[in-house]
Amino acid sequence: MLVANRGEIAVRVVRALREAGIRSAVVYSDADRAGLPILLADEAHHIGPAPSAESYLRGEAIVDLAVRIGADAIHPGYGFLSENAEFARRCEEQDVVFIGPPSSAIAAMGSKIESRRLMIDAGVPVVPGGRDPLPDAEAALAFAAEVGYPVMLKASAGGGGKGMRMVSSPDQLETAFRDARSEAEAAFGDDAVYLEKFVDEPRHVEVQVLGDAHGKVVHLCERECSLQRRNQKVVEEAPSPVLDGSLRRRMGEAAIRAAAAVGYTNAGTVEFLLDKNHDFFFLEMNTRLQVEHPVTEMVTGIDLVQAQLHVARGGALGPEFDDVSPRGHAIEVRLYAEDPARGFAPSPGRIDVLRWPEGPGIRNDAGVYEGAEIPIYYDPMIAKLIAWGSDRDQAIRRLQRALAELRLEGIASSVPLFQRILSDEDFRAGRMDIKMLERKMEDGSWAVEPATADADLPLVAAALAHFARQQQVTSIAGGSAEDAAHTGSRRQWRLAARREATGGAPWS
Amino acid sequence: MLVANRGEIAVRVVRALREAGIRSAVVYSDADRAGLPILLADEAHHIGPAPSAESYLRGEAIVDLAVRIGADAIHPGYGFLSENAEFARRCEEQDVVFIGPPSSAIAAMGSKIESRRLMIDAGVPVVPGGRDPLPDAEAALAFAAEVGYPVMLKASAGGGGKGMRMVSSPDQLETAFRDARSEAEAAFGDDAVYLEKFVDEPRHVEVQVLGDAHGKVVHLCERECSLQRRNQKVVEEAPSPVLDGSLRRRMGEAAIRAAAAVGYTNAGTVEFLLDKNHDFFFLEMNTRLQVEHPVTEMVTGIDLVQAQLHVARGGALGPEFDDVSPRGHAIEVRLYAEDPARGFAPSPGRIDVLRWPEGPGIRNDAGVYEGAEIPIYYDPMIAKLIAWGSDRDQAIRRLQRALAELRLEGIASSVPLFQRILSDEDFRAGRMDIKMLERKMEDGSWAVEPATADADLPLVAAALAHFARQQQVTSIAGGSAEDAAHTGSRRQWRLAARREATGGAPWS
Amino acid sequence: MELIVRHGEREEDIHLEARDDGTYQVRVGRSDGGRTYQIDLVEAGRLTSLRLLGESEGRQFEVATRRIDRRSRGAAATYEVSSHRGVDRVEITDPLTRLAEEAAGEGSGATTVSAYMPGRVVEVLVAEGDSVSRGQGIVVLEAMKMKNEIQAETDGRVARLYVSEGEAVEGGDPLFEIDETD
Amino acid sequence: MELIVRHGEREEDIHLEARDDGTYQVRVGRSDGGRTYQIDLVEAGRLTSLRLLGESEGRQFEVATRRIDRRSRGAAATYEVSSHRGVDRVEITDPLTRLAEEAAGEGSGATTVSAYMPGRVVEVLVAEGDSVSRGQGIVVLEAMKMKNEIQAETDGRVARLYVSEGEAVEGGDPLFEIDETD
Repeated sequence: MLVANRGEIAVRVVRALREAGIRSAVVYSDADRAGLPILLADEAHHIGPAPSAESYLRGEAIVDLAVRIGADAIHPGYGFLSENAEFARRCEEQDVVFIGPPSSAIAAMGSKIESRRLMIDAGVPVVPGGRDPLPDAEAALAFAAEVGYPVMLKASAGGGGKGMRMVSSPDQLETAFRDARSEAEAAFGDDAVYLEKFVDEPRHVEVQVLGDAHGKVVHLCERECSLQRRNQKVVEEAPSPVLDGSLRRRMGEAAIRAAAAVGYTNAGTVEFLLDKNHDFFFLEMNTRLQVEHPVTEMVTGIDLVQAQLHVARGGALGPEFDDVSPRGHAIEVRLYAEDPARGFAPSPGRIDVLRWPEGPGIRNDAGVYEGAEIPIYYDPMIAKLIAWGSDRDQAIRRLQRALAELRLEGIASSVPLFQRILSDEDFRAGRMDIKMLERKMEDGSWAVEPATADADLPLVAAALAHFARQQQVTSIAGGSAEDAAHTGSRRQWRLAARREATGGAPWS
Repeated sequence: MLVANRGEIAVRVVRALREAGIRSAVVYSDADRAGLPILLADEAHHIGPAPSAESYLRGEAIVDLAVRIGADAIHPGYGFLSENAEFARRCEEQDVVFIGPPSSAIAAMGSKIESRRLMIDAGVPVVPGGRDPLPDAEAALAFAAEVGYPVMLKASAGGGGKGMRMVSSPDQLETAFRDARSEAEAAFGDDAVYLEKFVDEPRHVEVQVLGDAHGKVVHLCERECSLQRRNQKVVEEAPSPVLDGSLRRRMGEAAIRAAAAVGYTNAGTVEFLLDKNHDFFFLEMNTRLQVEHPVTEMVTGIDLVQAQLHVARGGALGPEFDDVSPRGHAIEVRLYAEDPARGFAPSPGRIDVLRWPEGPGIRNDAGVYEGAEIPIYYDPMIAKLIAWGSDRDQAIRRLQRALAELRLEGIASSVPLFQRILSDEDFRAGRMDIKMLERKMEDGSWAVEPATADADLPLVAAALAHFARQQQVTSIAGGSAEDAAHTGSRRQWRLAARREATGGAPWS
Repeated sequence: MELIVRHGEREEDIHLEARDDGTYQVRVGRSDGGRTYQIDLVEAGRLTSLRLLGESEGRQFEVATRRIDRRSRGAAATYEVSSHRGVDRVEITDPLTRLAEEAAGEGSGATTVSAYMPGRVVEVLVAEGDSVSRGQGIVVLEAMKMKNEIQAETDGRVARLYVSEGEAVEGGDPLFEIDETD
Repeated sequence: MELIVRHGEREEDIHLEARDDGTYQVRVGRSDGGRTYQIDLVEAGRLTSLRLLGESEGRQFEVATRRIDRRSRGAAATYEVSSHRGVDRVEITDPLTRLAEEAAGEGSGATTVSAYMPGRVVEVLVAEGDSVSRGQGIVVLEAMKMKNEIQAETDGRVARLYVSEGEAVEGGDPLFEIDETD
């Protein structure tokens, strides 16, 4: 099987293939010549220069390669070609199994308008409202009464907040409608305005689904992914801290209806917004494996990549996939090579030191190793750290322990941000919504500052390092008495037992 | 809390303490000055020279240290002082909590004769027979009829197989009795002989128990540890492939009775022999955490070290500890620094390269890191690798994948033996007994030979390494045309895409 | 060994001594006060373990220290110290260098700004000779699909531009030099 | 480059050539036959990835190679090659050294046996000058609470004993030398 991806997800798939006893082949660009997926795979094939458009996005070349090397199937991972209906179609045409849904399902879910229509037909709740322009304030009032307050007025022609008005009661609507219209006219030269229910501080809760080729679709519980920055998930967990069995069943059934409506097979995710009243609304469907799939694996015990292979081969989903409920709790953090203390500036470079945390409840899904170079060309996510606990509190504690144990030197990473999130009172209480991360970063409670000068430890460590370096120079230059004393620090360490109190104080 | 141990178990406990928010202090000998437990702990205290007797076994000094640094409790790990009743008593006297059972329970289970008597009284099955010398063949016949054939005659005065006779039917008993007696007389100057039921090809199945300070004792299912070499466990798993719910319940209840009989608290393990008829017999009780505790943690979801801390603080065992049943399957292999291809010769030294396997279902409990020196003074176990799967087959496949991914250079290890075991037909079918490992090693099926000369890969790799080394020498000596060509291998790698078929054949 | 260390806004004198038993004594602060640490230093793979002796005996801190190239005028070396606290950047100057610096006068120098990361220069916002103010964008670097503006750290004049649009740079490559306005 | 490699009982000629495109061509076996491999070599951290080109294009093998000190008479170097197969020990000789060896005659040498592991010498079973036969125990080393007998690899005479009872040795330290009996 050919793995048409790179980094940690390529490693994930290669591991699954080895466990399944299937030979693995990976592709690599110039920048990934020494990448971890290659080291673990049976075969590695060069696919082009570093930029994605000239390598990992070359769908035609990748299908041709699969045919040439006799690969039966292609696993697209996530990103790159994974939601490209054209690529899936090409695989279908060349008789190479695409590990994912039929290209028709990808296409149907790929269109916002088409998928919304399909969901309404299938009885999956969507955010109430309509894209049709409202002729006048009376129409707006009538429609608002139908979807329920608060509602949001939006300009048909554009975004960026222009022409947008939140309205919480009927008496404000008329004025708001007039204002929105004139603002829309001014901004876009078009005063058409429509109305949608306003979902206040929603959570992002998504449901993992799995379909086989025999028409059976199941759900494998939900993931809570409300902590996002610029629509990128940062921390994910399963189960959601706010779902009970009944809501889980209802959301699971809605997700199954959504998938069934497009003839879905293989693994996919139906994303919902969940509001404070525990009403949920279809957001979109991701027609592929998700980055955050490990948290589902850890609470259900189901290996999703093995399940993908199983259904792609025509295997049926047995009873072990029915009525799956979560066991314990799992949390994932995405490790990015970027510096939260410098506005999340990318931090490519060489990983000088890397010690993964290990031990109970910890899973590392990484695409890098000590000594690896992080190229500048791709997404900065280098690894995922996942912790399982018998409950949410234990999962959090284990993840905190793991982050304390992790050593990653040479590049900056998002670890300091995770440490703030995991010790936050709201997070520990399970309170969150999709704006929370940006809000807490802005108000400073999660801001990551460069370390401040409040302790002697870094000063002393730097001085000792400088001393050792000076001694080395001296030593090369011929040695000295001071040098001999320094050498003593290695030779005479048995003497370290002889310790006297010298009045030192802890430096924190 | 003070951790009075070294290596992977000290790391395990330090991790648990960090998760529990408790400050950790470890002790170290001269040989462990740069050990992993120290790097992960909050405090590290030097305890003496390398030999255990002068460091990790100095119970008095360790208790004194705990008192001096204000540690409330001592975790003994396994080995060293963990089953030393005297040490536990000293802790009790000094008001330092010993994380383990009361010293009286350690003492009671420490004596073979005493514990056998206690078990009989408590209704725990022991190997039928008696230690009393048999006066004559008639007495032997009567007693054999009582315990059932086959039986084993043993010399009261000694071991080593002298005076030992297996007897499978009454008509052989008289002759065997005479022979055993004269052999015993010749070997030990004492012809006393006793008789026990012979347990044929038994499995080693042990039950994890846990007791709180309020008199409640629970069992947390069993572990199968039949694969042993010189009475050292090599591979352990949970659950046992041969236990059903009913046998699990019966063995669990017997284990609880055994623990309750000695007023047991904290974590302990009751070891049984399980024969082909699924009759089981008490072997001994280990009054401490076991090396193989992670397989139980992975199938029950219970963190045993946290549970130890909980009950040591006087916490009660809640309903979540009742009727625990295994979920999925976990297998552990013990990584020893020894060379199975050279009669398991110890292989201390420096770990030059170390890449742990990661990803789904894998847990690494290690006491070492890349660059660490394995000292010659202690047990050669450096790490444990554990794989969880939704069933036994998946656990085996994941462990095989993990072993293929593991890179451990600089020292020899038991990995090649594990690879043979995991692919063995009997093992995969769950067929095993306590003699199987030694039997299969002897008959050659699991023999690990130095790699044989059947492939070109090592030859080519060595030649390339030699070439690179020669080029380096040439380069230092002034450079050459050949050297320039070699430099090209780094600079011009973009050209690697231009490939021509040159008639090479795969080398296996 | 006498050193001056700077960490953010803070500056301290350090006196460091290797002792006969292989441990180190480090005083942070002036000689007539300050805090003194007795330290046992152990190398463990690519990390270093610092162990306090004396009063806080046994306390252990795992650190990774690496020297980096980016340093300000007058500093002998800059180190990044990574520990449980995160990453601290510490500048070290030896007192003699400092004296020489001070003798040469304060306002003489130009500051060279280097690339913080490898990437591609997508925009150059000024020309050589331009007057710029602190915080003004000078060049825009792109890496991992994100653009980052590199700004002037002081008011001054652009003395030199080392890069042009479209050029690829490595981390540490000089980007521009700014002559500080007195 | 021409080499002679020995792996267990097997000995092969190897012809190795670095090509202009940065790949290597390696022939195993005599020049009038043998198997030829086209190889792309990539260093990845402390491991090396060997990739086959040509017919088996794409096949990838991760190896770690290290030179070790233990080598027999006549060999230029010994390498341990660790791969998915396990650890192979390969001796490399260059043809000129080999010729010189052969000219000097076969039975001239003494074999020095070194400690396979660090440990303590708990017993010395022979004296200098003793005749010993292949497989006979010479010294006993202890490490990790296990005793290991180091045996003579050939028949011969104990020319030298480098260690005595109670002594600590490091891996690679010479233990004894045996003069081969002709």
